[in-house]
Amino acid sequence: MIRHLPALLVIVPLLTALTVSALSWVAPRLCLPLTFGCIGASLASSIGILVEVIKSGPVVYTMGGWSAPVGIVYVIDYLSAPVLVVVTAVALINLIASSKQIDRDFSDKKGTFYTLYILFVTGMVGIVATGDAFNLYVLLEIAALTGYSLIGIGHERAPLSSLNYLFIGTIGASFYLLGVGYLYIATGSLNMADLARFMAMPEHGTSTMVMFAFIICMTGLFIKMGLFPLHGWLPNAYSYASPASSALVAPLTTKVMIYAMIRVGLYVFTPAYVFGRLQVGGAMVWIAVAAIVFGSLLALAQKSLFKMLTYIVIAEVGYMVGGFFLGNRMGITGSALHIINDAAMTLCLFLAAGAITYRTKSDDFKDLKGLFHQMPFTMTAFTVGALAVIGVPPTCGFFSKWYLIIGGIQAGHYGYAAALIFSSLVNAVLFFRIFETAYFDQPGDGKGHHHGHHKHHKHKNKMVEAPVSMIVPLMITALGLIALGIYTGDIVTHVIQAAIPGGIA
Amino acid sequence: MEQIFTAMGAKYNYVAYIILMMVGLYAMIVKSNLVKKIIGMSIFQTSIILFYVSTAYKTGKTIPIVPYDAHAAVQAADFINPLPHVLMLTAIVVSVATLGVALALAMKIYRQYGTLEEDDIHEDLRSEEGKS
Amino acid sequence: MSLPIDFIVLALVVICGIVAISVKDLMAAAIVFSAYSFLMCLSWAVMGAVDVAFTEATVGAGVSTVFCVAAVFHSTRRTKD
Amino acid sequence: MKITGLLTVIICGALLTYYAMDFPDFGDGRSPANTYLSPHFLENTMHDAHVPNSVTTILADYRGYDTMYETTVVLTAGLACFFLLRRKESTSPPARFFRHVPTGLTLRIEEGGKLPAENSKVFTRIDSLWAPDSLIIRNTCRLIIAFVQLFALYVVAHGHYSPGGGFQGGVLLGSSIILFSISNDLRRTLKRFREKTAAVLGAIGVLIYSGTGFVCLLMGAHFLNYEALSPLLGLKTGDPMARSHGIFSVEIGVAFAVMSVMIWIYYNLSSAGKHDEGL
Repeated sequence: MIRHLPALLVIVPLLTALTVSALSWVAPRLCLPLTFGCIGASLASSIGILVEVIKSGPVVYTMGGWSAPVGIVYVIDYLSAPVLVVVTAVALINLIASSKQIDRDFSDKKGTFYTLYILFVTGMVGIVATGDAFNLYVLLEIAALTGYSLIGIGHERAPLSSLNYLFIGTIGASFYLLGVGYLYIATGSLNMADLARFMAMPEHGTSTMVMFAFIICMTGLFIKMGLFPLHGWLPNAYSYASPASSALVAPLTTKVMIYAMIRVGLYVFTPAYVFGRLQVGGAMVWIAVAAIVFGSLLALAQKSLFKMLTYIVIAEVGYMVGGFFLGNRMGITGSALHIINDAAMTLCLFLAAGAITYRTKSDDFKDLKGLFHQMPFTMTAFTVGALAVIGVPPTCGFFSKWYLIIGGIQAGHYGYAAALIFSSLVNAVLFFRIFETAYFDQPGDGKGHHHGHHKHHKHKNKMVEAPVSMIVPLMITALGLIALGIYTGDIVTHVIQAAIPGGIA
Repeated sequence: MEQIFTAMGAKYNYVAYIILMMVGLYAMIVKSNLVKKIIGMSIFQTSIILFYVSTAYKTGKTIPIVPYDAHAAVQAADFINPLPHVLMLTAIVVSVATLGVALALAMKIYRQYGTLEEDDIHEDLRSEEGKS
Repeated sequence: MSLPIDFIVLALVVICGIVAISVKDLMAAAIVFSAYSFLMCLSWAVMGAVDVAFTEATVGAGVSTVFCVAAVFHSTRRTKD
Repeated sequence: MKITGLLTVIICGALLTYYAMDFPDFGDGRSPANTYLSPHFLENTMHDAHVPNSVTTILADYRGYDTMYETTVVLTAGLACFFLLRRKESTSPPARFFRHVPTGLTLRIEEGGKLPAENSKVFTRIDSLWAPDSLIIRNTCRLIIAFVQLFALYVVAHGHYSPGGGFQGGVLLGSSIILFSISNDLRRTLKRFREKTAAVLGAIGVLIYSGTGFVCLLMGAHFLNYEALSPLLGLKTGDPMARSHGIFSVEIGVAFAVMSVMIWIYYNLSSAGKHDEGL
């Protein structure tokens, strides 16, 4: 069975999703345990594959027994294996944390929610594992369609922002498909490794068609990940969704899209083409700088927790895109490392915000007063997540930022390094503002001082902590942030360094 | 200039796909009615399918169904390229699935706001925010 | 100069596409969109993509139109643009 | 907005046209796309799977993995429409409409009025957005539906030899039920093809597909490698018919899934999620 692990990684969730979908009409009580089981199994098998990859190099699995250019292959190498672990781990932790929330929000449609949840994870895992350019599009659409419906069920403006997301997401996916089509008519192949082989040939290296394929593929992926001028859909979609869905969709979608960008950049178009011939790196880094500055500044202007977090996500996308287009080893290492770290950080912050809204029913800054006394555990985890985003050692955020800044300086992009530091400062201001409100202000301050005072003396020290099923995963994530920071060295030397193809200085 | 026109004459399919794509994109950007936008999105997706199908075409060749004879040698050059057709079957399915989800969302929005015009919805939201 | 059939069909496809997004009645837009899909399917059949054409005839001109009509029926036919 | 939109579109169009000039000419048989991979498919389809329609072979065998997800996309759309739209609470309008069958008269019963019995033969409930009852439409559709379904089965079964296959056949099957629903009404359709049936059958369809692949895996071959099915089918190892049958089983799965999901989406869209009154 070890031989079939890459296939089982996606087949087991798919089969379970179908079973859950059918069972939700017959025996709804079985849905939750099955969902747990299958995502747990995916996590186990992705860890198994990671170990296998570290031990004996990349794994290739042919679907239907047809080898490379003819059939579809799955390639799990040093780059994809850690991302797989992250994707499945995020899904599992979020599932545990939001089971109460799901019960409350979707009581009569739980089975369908679980099915869509697993299908989303299947799509994400497939995107990471696939070695075929067209297969990536199909899986992209699975992940996208489930994402639209998970987001569209939320409150207030959720349907509108979800439809907006659908329009823009469709344009993005279609652009990617068009880019694959251009590559296909230039070379005749769809397999990533095969395409990379073609790219080494001089006639493809100079073809304007291939250049346009690169531009349009990347534009599609940029739209999907929400890079700065194309980010319009992101803040509303993530902040109006139900916390149970946004804590899944927000950490995974953007990061997996950045993974896809790195994959397409390094393993389809090859670094020699992207960084050598095209010379787009400089311009892209400036766009990333704009994204970082813009995201940070707008985060500062927000008045509610979820909105603020979404703008931080936009700034983080800028970090990773910039790091990749620096084109040197340090930058790409930082970028790949930041995919892992940022997924964990975003998960931690979104889970904490979800726990807060579960209790206070609001994520407005006004309603955060005194939360440190009311929800000490949640706020501790939130603090750890915030420190990671700011980049304070020993949390993991520090190390990836370190690599990115060194990369920026090595490449001579001082603007990028400055933007990273600026963003850290803004994040520090942001989060300390929240800590101040949550620690020093008394709940109910402001109006009716006398009346309120009497009331919250009773409430002041009363803990209204979120349920244990939310706290435990949150604490695990927070500890994970520190653990990731401590083991950064191992991750970089054993996994990520091997993922970056030779020839990148 | 004339060169461009002769080149376009040999590639009019590609020109048609670009025009359709732009029509779809225009509808998605400019139109304020949600159903119009959804129709524009479908046009956008079909234009890409047209592009793929055009690349597979070979002048004067037949459809990709080979003779029913296991021993006859097949001259691949006599048949139209089947691979893009397969890819586009998938793309058509994806486009109808997207259409279904988009219409469901549009109906949900109509249920919520009583209108399909995006401008009106945004105006409503703004006046609501002003009130609170 | 004789015009090949696929050129004529493609011209009609483009016209239908433009009409579908510019008519002021959503039901009409749905029906013109159906005509658009059907003409598109014709053009693919001319290009030898029979399977794709078959799918588009059933899905694009058939089921999609029904979905659009259903959605318009339950909301409103009127539109400003 | 209009001007910026138009400008964006024109710039995009000009860029695309400029880069399109590099394309191989339309109908060029010697472009890389037409010479690199596709000859392999055309030349081996009979040898590998004994299926003359090379599109079917690629769809269900060489790139069968894509198609599995394509079917999953359809199921996802069905689930999404259900998830977004379906409402359990009944929001039936205060006045209901009934038809007196022998005379064809329409009755409008106000809220609080006495409703005819559920199983009444004399009165039938009709929709509030009601279209005139037409004998011609009802009977023509009744005639057509049988032929549509027969043709759909032919398309599913004959996908190996002619254009068509599980997907097209499935949509046809689904549209025959949709036609029934349009020509009669949604309640009657729901009695014959319940929502639960549609939902479960959709999942089962995809399960047939992925299950076929999984059986291959259990037989020791790679996922979706239908060759491994030959011992189960009583064929010699390496017989191309194993692949042919594998493709067929997969097509049936696709047909089931697509049929029921199309019907399911129609149910939810046509009644805005209430499942009491259709178009």
